[in-house]
Amino acid sequence: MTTLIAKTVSKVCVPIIILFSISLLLAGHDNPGGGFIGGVMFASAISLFYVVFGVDHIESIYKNHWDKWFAVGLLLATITGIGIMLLGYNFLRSAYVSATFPLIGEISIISTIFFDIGVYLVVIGGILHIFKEMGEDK
Amino acid sequence: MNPTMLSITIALLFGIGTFMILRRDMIKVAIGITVLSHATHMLIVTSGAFLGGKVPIITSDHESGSGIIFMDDIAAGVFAPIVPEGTEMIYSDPLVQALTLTAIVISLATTAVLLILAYRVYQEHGTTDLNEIRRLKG
Amino acid sequence: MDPFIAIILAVFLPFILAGILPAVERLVKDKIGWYASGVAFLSLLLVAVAAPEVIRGGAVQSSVQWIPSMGLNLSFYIDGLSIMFGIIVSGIGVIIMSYSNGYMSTKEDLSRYYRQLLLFMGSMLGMVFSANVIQLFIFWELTSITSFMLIGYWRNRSLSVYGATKSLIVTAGGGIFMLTGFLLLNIITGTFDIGTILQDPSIITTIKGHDLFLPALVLILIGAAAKSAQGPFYIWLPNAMEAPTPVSAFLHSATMVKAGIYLIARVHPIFSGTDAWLVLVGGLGIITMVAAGFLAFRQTDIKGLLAYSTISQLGYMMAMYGYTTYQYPGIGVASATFHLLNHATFKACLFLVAGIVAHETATRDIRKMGGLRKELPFTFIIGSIAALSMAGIPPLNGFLSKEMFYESSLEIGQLLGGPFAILIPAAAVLGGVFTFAYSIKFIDGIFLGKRRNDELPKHIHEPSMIMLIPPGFLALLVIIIGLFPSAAVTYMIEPATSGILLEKANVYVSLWHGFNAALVMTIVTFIAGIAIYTRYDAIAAWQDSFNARHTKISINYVYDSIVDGAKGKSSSFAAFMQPGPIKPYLVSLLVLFIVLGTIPLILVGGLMIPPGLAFDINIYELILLCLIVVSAVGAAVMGKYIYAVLAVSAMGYLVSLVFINLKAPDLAMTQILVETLFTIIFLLVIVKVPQTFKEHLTRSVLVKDLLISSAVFVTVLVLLLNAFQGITSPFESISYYFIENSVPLAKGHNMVNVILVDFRGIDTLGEIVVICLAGLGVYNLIKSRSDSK
Amino acid sequence: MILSMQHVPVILIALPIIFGSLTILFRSKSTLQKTLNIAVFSFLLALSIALLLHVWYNGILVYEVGEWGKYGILLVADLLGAGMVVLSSLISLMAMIYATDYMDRKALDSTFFPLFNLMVAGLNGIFLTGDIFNLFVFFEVLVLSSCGLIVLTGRGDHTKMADKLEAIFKYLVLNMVSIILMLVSIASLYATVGTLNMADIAVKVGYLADAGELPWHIHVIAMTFIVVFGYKAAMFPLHFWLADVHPSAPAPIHAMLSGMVIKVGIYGILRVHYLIFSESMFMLQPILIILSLVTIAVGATSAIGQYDLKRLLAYSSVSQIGYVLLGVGMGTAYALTAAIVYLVNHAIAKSMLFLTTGETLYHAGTKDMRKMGGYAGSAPFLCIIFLIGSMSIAGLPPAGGFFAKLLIFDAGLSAQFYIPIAIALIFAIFTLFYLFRTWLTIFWGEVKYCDPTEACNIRNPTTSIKVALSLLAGVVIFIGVYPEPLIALSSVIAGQLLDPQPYITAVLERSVR
Repeated sequence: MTTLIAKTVSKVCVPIIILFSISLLLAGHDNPGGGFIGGVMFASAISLFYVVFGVDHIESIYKNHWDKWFAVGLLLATITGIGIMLLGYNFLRSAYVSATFPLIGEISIISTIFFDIGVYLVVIGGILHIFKEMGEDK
Repeated sequence: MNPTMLSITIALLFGIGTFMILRRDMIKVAIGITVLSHATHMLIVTSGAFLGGKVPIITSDHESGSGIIFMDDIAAGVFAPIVPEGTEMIYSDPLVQALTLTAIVISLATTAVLLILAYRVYQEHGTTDLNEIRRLKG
Repeated sequence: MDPFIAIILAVFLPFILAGILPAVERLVKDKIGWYASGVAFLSLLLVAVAAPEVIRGGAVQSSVQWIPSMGLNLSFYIDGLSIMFGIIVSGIGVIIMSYSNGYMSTKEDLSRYYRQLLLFMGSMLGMVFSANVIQLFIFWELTSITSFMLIGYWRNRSLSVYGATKSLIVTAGGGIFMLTGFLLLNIITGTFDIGTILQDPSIITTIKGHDLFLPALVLILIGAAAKSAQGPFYIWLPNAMEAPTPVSAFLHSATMVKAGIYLIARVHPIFSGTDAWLVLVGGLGIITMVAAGFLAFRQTDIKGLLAYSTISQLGYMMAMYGYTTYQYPGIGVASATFHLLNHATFKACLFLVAGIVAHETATRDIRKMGGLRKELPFTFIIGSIAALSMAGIPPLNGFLSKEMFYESSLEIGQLLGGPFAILIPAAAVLGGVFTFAYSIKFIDGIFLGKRRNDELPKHIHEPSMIMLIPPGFLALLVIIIGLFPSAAVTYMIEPATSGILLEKANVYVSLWHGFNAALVMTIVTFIAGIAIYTRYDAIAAWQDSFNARHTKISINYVYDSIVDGAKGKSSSFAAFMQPGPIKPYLVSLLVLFIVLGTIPLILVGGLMIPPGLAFDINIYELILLCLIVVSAVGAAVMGKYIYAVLAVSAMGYLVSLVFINLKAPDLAMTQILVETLFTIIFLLVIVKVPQTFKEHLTRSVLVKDLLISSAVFVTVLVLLLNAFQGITSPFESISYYFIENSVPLAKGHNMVNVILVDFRGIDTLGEIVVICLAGLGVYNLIKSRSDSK
Repeated sequence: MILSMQHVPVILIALPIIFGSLTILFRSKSTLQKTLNIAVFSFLLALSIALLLHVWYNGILVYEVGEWGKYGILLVADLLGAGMVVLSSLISLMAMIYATDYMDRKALDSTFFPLFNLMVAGLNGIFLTGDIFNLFVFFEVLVLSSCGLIVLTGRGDHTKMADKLEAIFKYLVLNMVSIILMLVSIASLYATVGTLNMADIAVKVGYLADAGELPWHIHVIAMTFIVVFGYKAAMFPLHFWLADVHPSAPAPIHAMLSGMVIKVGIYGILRVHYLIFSESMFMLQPILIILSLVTIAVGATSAIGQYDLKRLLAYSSVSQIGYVLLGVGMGTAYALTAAIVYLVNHAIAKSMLFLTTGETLYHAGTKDMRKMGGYAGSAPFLCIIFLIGSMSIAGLPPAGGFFAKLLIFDAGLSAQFYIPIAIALIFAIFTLFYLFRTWLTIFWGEVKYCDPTEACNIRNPTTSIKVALSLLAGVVIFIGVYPEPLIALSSVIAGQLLDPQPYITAVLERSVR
């Protein structure tokens, strides 16, 4: 599969898929999408890299610890829950903040987005960790 | 979709999956479990309280005041939610979809472990024949 | 001092002082034995302090709250019986531990030895003073365990291990039966407290009329018989002789084996006066007495002889406690109690003598001994006194209690009438004859005659005074009680008998009580005993040939074949249950599911196919569902993995179409992406394993598997059709809440996502934990490879 | 705020998760992690005890995650849940203390700590959740973490990797099938009553039953849950995995699996069946009694023939779980009390026994009992602890197992289950026999084997292992000598199980914003 076309195509496609996955993540609260779907999409993109270029090649360019990703994601998700408790709410209660900025307009943030980002990171990290370990195994 | 036909399909898939996990072949067992998982996911979605409505994404801000009671009053024998006569459900059940999503991701994780495990078992035992993999007995 | 405080101290001080024994050992080194005897003496004093009030005033009881939720109190019941046992236990304890100072070499693990002896003594005291049966049982099992430990004191010898195992299994196993008997008693009476039962005649009447009377009696009797080596349970006691001799003297003749007798005496008021009691207790006692007497006569090991003799003597007591009729429920109680005391004195003494002999001659085989009276004169005198007492020679104490035994045997025989008038006294005499014969054998074989063998060490000499004084003291007791029984009777036997009979008892014992039937029986016993002893060789030859012909008629044979055979049988059972491949396990899971799923249909009844099913479906949906089934079948039948994987991933994509059809866009998207990942992982794996696997499907396997699959199909289908009939009011789904509140409360329009991250956030948290675990688990799996290489 | 008592249930779940992820991030510093983990686990134990006391004095504590009432997920700490959490915290703390010296350096440096933390989170989640789907999620957490942990190795772990993988494969496949059955039942239940909260389901099922309209498939669902929980608890005929899986795990994990993880099945039956399916109990009880008796018999009979020490003890676990199930099946208040006491005692004594076994195997250098013997001299500490454990499992006083057995027998006899108790009694003697013979084989008899390269006395427990074992032994003896607190607690729990109304009221009387 390591043809030149595949390499070229994947070099173009992967960043687009990654961007798309981020947009899925952020849009998830109102539209189809969310942390899972975004994460799985991101993971598919990178796994495309792994398949096309080979794990060793990718690793030789940039050594990545995917386990750190899911650790951070898990931490982020849990801390979100705990953080809300500091405001006097129960664990994982959603808090909604909206503010109006000049030029940008009104921006509203709901705390669950951080939870979703955590999910996103965990899914990416978990799946790619499995891929990498499996791919590296000879 | 017609729930009866869907139930028959799901049950058939259960039968087929059962047949597959009774095979001697490790990979076939893994595939059989995948079939069973797919059937289960369809089953959970089918168990939704209301099928065939709209996609559960609210397009406009929902107006509250539908008259549904969400408070339990055990003393009075009120078990929420109490839906007044004639209330029409326009969306399909979102809860089962969320449950299915959870179940899908969990089964992805476990199946991944199962597959890698099968591969490792093959490495250690040198066979995928489950009748040969019987060092632990008695 | 208040008797309770004294008794509580007497019971628990040995435990506490045994606990600090290792520390004390560091201070006093080899003299630790004297510390232990000091503790025993302290207990003896404390019991003695408690004694007068009880002897004067009868039974007293007091309790402390312990486990109120079970209605259990830590309570102590003090009466003549328990005081007598307390004095025997602690008194013999003092003697044994002093003797041990000479017997046990300083190279031995003295700390362990004395610690366990003290623990045993404490448990024994705790047992005899316990008022509630659970507490009694706890101490009872503690004596079993300490006995087990002490039998296996030389723990690296295989015979010790064998004996210890046997004793534990028989006594502790019997204890479990006994516990059940106590529980039945509790169900009948509603109390665990034996004092309460004893003090209320109406409860006793209730018990005797209850359906559970016989089971309770039998179960308790099993425990008592196991402990006292009665009936078929005797087998452990001879093997227990692997213990150091002082231990045998203390536990396996004087005290622990009497625990069963104690229990029989304790429950005597509750159960006696019934046919069951007479048949079970009396019958068991008589049979054991005669059989064990014969076996003792045949022993060549001096400790073995004493062990069987102990069994036989315990049979005496058992039989006497069993003598009961409806009018006279306690005919033999006084004589049994007196014999119990006497036996403790002469048998402990005999064991100590045997210990000296074995210690000096370095053998326990009676055939190698003889003529030791010259080398061991004091030992000879002491041993002879004790043995003659056992034989029932006047004026020693054994004579007195045997006379009483004969008298009560005659009495019960006459009361029962018919053949029993002859049979019971005859059996008693037979037991006496064997007793006489082996007692003579003990003296004659060891001390009289001339040396039969030159294997004994050259220089045999009297042991140190430390080893002579304790048995000497016991021999003195034997004579004193024999000559002046009134003191012992007044202060011990009468209170104890009153304690058992629950009324003031008058016991009259004197050395000469006229020329009566009992005396005739005694004379017959002596003559027959001498006759049998002189025919020893003929009897031995007969028994040996019998044993050679019938090796399987032996309880030991049964025990050994069970214990040794268990391993093999169990191995093959386990191999049969647990064959190895995963398939039978899966089959049993599925079959259980099917069977359990069918049970409600049979028991409750219901429609397998609910009414109102609709089968209308449009053609595209039908095609979709058919395709799913087809791809699943394809995955099942494809031989090559790659095709099977492609089929199953095709199925996955088709499932996502179903999700779209069911208005679940998030699910469909997830399903497509997940399916892609699945396929990649599958492909990653199957390129590393053989590409195919050909399973040869025999017809029977195929039929069985299809049967199970179709049963699963039917079960799931019936469940689904019934379950998916829709929710009827008032059970509207909680989903309404999410639909109503997603936007106003959770500020999200995609309800599925809102449920995932908000309403049911902790589900999602658990789920990402699962993903992390999968990652970590796969890491471990892959990295585990280098370990095995 | 965070420190108020009300938040404790969620902290018990969240803290191990946070700590688990932190240990992934800083995983190579194992010396620091040992101390930190022990500290965290001690803190969890303290918290759980505080929670139990709180529940004991103030009634059931319900925690709304996300404050959505019964529509979200509720964590419910009633006495049963909180008690189980205390038990699991105790055992996991001891296993953790033990593991820090026992596990291989490589395991400690890589994934042991995160996996263990997440496993504890899963256990706490199972015991505290009030939502049936959430129960499934935590079940999966537990399963995957145990799979990951079984692969790791420790110093007395003489299991070949091939065996470990085979065992995990069986465990995982069977588990996935049983989990699929669980999902089927959950979905069917949801389709029938339209809710996932267990108290809510109970109310609605009860309403149907009162109205005489209970659909018969509710019973089928109850039966399917028996399969699911029976699998977790290793009930016959679902026990096959246990004898393969548990012995393959390194000792601390073995202790967790046999001590706590199989108790999850019992907890599931107590929670789900006694709460939701009380209408089906008339069918379930005979089934449970029969299956539990077979479980006792099969476990005890198979145990006798084993030469592999760990496998023997695994079969013993099967048999002992049978006794707990017997109590659960008999179903009277007294029998449930007995079952809970038995469960607690078995959890503590068995985990202690497994931890001791790990050290014994290390001392012996083999796991074949035929090659062991006479270690009483070279390993006196292990000898005593092993004896206490055996006594407790065999039901001899003064160890805790005595009262457990006593209560089971008493409960059975009072409820007139004479024949089941007679069978249980016979196999109690089997238990005594095989446990003591094992102990004798290992510690008495001829001194058979010592590793020629290392003297036996060097291969003795380290201080932290001794501490963990002594503490557990202390608890076992304490229960044996003064069981009143445990029995009192258990009987209150049994009362609550038989009358779930307070639980339901506490859960459903929530204000929903």
